[in-house]
Amino acid sequence: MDLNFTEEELAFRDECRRFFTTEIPAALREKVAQGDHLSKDEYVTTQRILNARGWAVPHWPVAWGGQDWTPVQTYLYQDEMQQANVPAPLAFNVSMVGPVIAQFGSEAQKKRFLPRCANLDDWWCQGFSEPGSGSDLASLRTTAKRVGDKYIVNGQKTWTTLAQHADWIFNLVRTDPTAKKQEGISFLLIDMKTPGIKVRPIQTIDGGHEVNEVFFDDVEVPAENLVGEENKGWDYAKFLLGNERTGIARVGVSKARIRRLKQLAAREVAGDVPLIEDRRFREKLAEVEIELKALEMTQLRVVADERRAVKGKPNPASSILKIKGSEIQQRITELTMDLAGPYAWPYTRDEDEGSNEPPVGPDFAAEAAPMYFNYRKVSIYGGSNEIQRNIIAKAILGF
Amino acid sequence: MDLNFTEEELAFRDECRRFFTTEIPAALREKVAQGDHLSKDEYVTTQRILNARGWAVPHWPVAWGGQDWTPVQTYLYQDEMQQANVPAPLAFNVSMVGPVIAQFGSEAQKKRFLPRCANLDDWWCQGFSEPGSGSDLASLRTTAKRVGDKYIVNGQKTWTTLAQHADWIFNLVRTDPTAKKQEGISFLLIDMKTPGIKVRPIQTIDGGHEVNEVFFDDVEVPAENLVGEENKGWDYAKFLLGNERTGIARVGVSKARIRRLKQLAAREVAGDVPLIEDRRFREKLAEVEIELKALEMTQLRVVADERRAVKGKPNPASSILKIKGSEIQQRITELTMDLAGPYAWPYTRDEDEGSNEPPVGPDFAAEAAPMYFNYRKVSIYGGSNEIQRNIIAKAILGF
Amino acid sequence: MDFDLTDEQRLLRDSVERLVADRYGFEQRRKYAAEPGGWSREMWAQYAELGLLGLPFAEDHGGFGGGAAETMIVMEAFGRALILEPYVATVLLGGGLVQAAGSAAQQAEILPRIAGGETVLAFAHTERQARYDLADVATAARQDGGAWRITGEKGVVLHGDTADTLVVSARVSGGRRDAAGIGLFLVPAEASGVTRRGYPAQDLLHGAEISLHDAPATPLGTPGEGFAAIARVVDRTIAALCAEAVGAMAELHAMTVDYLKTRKQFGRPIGDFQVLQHRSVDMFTALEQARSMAMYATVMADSDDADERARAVSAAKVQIGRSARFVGQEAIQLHGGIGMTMEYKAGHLFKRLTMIDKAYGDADHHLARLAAAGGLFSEAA
Amino acid sequence: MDFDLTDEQRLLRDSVERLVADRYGFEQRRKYAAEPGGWSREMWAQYAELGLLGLPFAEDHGGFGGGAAETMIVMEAFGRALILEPYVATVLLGGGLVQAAGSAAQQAEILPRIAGGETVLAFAHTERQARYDLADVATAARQDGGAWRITGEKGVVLHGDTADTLVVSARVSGGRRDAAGIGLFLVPAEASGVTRRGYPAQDLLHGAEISLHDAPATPLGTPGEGFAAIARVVDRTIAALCAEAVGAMAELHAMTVDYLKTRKQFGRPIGDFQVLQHRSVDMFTALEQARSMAMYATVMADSDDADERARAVSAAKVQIGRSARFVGQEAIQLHGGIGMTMEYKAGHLFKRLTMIDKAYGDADHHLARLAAAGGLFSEAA
Repeated sequence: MDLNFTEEELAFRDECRRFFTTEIPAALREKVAQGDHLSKDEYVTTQRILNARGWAVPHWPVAWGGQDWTPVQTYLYQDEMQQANVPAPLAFNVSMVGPVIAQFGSEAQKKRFLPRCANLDDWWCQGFSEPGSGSDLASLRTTAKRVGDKYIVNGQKTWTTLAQHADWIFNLVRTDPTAKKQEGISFLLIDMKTPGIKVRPIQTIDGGHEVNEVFFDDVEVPAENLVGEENKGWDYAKFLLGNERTGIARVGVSKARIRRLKQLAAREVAGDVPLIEDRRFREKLAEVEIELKALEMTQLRVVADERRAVKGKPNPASSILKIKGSEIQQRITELTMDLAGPYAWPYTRDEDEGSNEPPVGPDFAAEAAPMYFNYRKVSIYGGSNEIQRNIIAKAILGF
Repeated sequence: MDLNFTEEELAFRDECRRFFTTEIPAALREKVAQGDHLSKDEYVTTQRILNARGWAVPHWPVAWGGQDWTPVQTYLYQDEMQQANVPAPLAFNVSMVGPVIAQFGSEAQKKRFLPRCANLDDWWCQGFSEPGSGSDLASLRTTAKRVGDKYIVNGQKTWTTLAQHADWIFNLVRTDPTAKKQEGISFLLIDMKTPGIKVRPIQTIDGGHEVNEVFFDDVEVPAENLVGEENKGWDYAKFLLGNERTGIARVGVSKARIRRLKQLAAREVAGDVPLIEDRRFREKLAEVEIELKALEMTQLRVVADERRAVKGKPNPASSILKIKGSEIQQRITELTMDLAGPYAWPYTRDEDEGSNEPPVGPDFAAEAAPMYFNYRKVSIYGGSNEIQRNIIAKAILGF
Repeated sequence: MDFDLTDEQRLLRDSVERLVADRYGFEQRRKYAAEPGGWSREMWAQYAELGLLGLPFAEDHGGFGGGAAETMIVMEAFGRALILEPYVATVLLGGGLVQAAGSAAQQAEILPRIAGGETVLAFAHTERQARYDLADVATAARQDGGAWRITGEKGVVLHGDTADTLVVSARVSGGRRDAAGIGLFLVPAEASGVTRRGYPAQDLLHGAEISLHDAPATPLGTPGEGFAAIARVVDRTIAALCAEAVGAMAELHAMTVDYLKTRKQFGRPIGDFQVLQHRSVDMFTALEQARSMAMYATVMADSDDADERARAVSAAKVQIGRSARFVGQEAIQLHGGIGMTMEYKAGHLFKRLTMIDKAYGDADHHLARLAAAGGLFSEAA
Repeated sequence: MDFDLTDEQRLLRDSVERLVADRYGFEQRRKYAAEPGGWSREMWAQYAELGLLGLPFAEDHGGFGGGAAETMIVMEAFGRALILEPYVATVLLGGGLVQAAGSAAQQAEILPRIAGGETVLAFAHTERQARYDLADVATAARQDGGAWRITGEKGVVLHGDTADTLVVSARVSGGRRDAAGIGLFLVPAEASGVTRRGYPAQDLLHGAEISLHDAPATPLGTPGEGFAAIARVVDRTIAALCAEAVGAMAELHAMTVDYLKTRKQFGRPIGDFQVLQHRSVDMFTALEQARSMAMYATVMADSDDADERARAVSAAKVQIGRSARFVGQEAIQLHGGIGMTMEYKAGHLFKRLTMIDKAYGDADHHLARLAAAGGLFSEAA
């Protein structure tokens, strides 16, 4: 047992750190650090820099641009990226639809989609959730009826993240209305420019616009856009959802956020005393740091186990990463809001960047409450923490 | 709305306070304050003083010694008794078997048992729980077979509190083995001196002996000791369990314990600083005080509602009193143990009082950890906190 | 001891509840929020008509003579409906300060105008460096000839953008964090030397940053002796905010339980899952404990014993802060995505509850204040 | 990075686990507890035979040359079985101090005797007024001719009742709470001037209060320069206690899950109730987070950077304290009455876990220490 990284691993880490902190624009990373929303262009810029280096899709098959890294390397790459406040390559592209196409798609689909997917030439969004489905994904009702060499798609998706930027959507659709639940579902790739698709923004309580409803009204989709076999879509969805579970803890992000919070707390005063010197605040911070360090070690243990893991079969311990990772992220937003104090109250978020008015109160305060509100989502999406507990109860504790 | 007590109520409170603090021996109350176990004699002494004043069984029918108090008076009586560290009249007598006999017993039973019950001439214990029954009380298996004018009782009871002191036990027994669950159960009064009864102590993790197993081996019980009708015992048990739910919060006890804890924390030093001046300790204390004040108000609200309540039908809000009351009591034992610090570790509890060795460490330390261990029981017994949550979910929230 | 409402109080509750039920639905509120300053003049007139704007004032001043209990009744109903109007700023803070510190003439002049809905006040007190310390006032008042002039920066002034009159705290003497030497002044919002930067807040209420530069001011009461009034009025306001929070929590809890009973997944209402039942039970317990403490703060808010009053109010604010955070977070979690959308009331209740914690001292601040004051059960029984 | 055990470590783990499985069942333990001093000489000899008593010592000293990882492996197995023998007192504390502070001659004399099971040591350090402050030492050492003599009161000395040799900390110079000026001394337990009052503890381990009155003492290393060794050895011991706690928690969690699956109520296993499943999941999460921090403390326990080591160890002790309290309380609650009886192992695991929190600083103490030292993620990435 040796919990230290090897020389090679350390060298790799340094290489990642150097690349992320020198090649990705500092101004963009600073926006991430502050919790500002990024523009579409900023996502694209970052991902293309990474892709040029071969680092946008390291976990893909080597033939399609993957890196064949060890689990530890993948961990270090993610951790350093997060700590450097580099926005991750778009998950819908690189962790979701990409691996599915690479694994189950036709050669033509691979050639057509994968390089553009890696380079963010196409922006993908995910058409899984529907009104009323929630955690019971398989209850979906959007239909795709085969007519000649086309599917006619009707229905509605919801919680579709960043659909406003998307060129394509990967959609779960019901192709066999007589089959029960998980059966009869297919995995369809749909061009967002197709007539009959309407995107309606959902405004969230933080004031932001991240998610959308997407409506399909007699949308014609070429049959060649079906991935794999008809009515086998549920298997592909499960494969997709089982990928990439260690990054979910977002330990690197939380590390960066805690460091920033400490800097802010050293600046922000109550009376004449910096809040970092307030014993209660300092101890609340230390409590999160301990939780985070523990989670980092837990994540490393899961990473170490990955060498022995069956590919595509998620480690149920990753549910711990999801639960604790989301709790810690939420707690940090809470502490940041507490730090802002009375100045958490004004809503002066600057959506269009153009303003040159000075901030109201401390400069971080405008984002403090919105980020707290927004981060309630991390224990809801991607399988709510209640679902994660069910998974642990069943898969690990054997109930 | 006037949350202040009336002049009459205040006068009554003062009368209670004066009586409890002058008529009940101070040494005995000091033992309660310290968390020491009381001897049988000490319980008996106290209850007889109360009974002489007419205050042992205030909630009984007036004909049998009750006081016909308002709910507020009953509350004040309990609260002052608890704050003065007066051991309450034995619950098995005054809150359990007494009200059942008064409500459902024959005139002969009332005359024979109630006066002795009130005066603690007979010490009663409760024969409800059995190995394997737990919260599912109705699954009990102890049988009573009618043979002539006797019942022959066989079976085993467990968690029988202070059975070692008991003269009588009120027992739930199965008189109709063919009936299902709640049906076929009877309520039987049994003299503990009857041949065939064996009491075996259960030692608990605090090192104390409060509970016992009680074995019945062909125990002959006169049929006249049946309360009410045969096979109706479950109704009487429900009546019994529904009584007296506001005292369950033990707010007065917790008030007394918090005051004592503050005195101890003012004495106990770390380095040269009293622990009461340690900010974290002080804030932990204040947190419990707030919870307790809130619970006191909640209890007063339940008391106020009692005027409108149907007699014998417990207010489901009393489940909140049980949950929060037990959590607060447990938290106070935790803080006391934390206060003892390293000296919580030695086990130097003095069971036989005779010793004149000086205490190891601070004088309160010997009881600190045992009390913490012992008080885990308060969220388990009397309907565990999980059961209380089920009650609230069903009866108040309508699930 | 009597938790029952008097007939008058029941009447008050019923009329406020009817008003908000009829006129303050979630969609109606959205329209009010779009009006200037984010609130409805029409509703304001309704409150005046119902007597709510004069609720705590003497009958001589066009008021109702109500105490903290009456305010609690109104604020709880307002909390359920997420009222946007400047009730706290004008009636409780502004009016409360005039009541507590103003001369008889000032009271006779201003309070009837508040009660009649003719004026909107705001309390410009908090300064950036002060955080939650009520005595930390750097803004200075000086006498220029016979006239007072004020210079300084005030922040997070509730409804400071639409108020016509500001009650401003300013230092007449003493060091920056001394309680002694703080004065209260009336400053017309449109006076020269007053610059306001208004904004909406997270909870859709409005606020302003206010700069004063030699702004002309009229003393409210004796200059330099305003702190006791500030402490008293802020304590009362906190008690009222506790009641508002209880209303918001009760509404949020009811919505959550209702959602659990109606929302179906895996072929049955998700409320069938025992885990979700127990979690809504824990929310209920937190709500009821908060309700108890809001009542306690209400009873104590009228106390003349400043120390006892402050301890009770701090204790209540801690309980409200903790309960509101727990109930709010759990409500959003149990709702799932829908709870996070602007189109649904639950998220707005959550936001208001979050912001109440930040008003006049958060839970940690008040816990420290209570602990430093020796807690709640300090005296012998 | 590699979490796998080496072949040697796996061998060590297997042999310790086999030993305790064969020889340290719950009933066997009860018998050992009834022996003098509350532990088994026979088991002690077994540990010696297996090489456990010399585990951290150099091979020259009859040891195994093991590091913190090997100690972790042993302590976790010991934690599961609730071992009663003076392993921590003799090997980790006593032996550790001889290693860290003793002269080559002292090491050569004492360490092989520990490894051979021929001597039992105890570390007489804590004083009543010190609470958890390691540097608070009032006990005084003075030189009388060439000989050292110690006078003072030591408390909660782990296995101080059956140790034959005491390692005593005593002040040679400096003020009562100065780290500088604290010396380490060897004092034969039966020496004149030594009075011991032994007792069993809550967790059935044994302790003693020890009075020293001009007791003859031999310096361990340079008198007055003992504090660094104390800090290092206590940090290592804390890391080992963390591993012991992980073993105890894992056993307690497994017992609880097993109980939920087998215990039937209302006609079905109580583990069918989703609420109880989720609560045992939360226990599991707390356990795994504690395991992670025990590993972290283990890695850092051998660090020569005293500040970094102390921060890591404090962080781990906080996590262990919090996890152990949560897991312990929940385990008893989910077991119901049976968990509170002396006849059942769960309650004993709960008690030991509770007492580990009180050894060398509880969670609050270490949280304060960590926070004062700037936390864990202080430096730039």
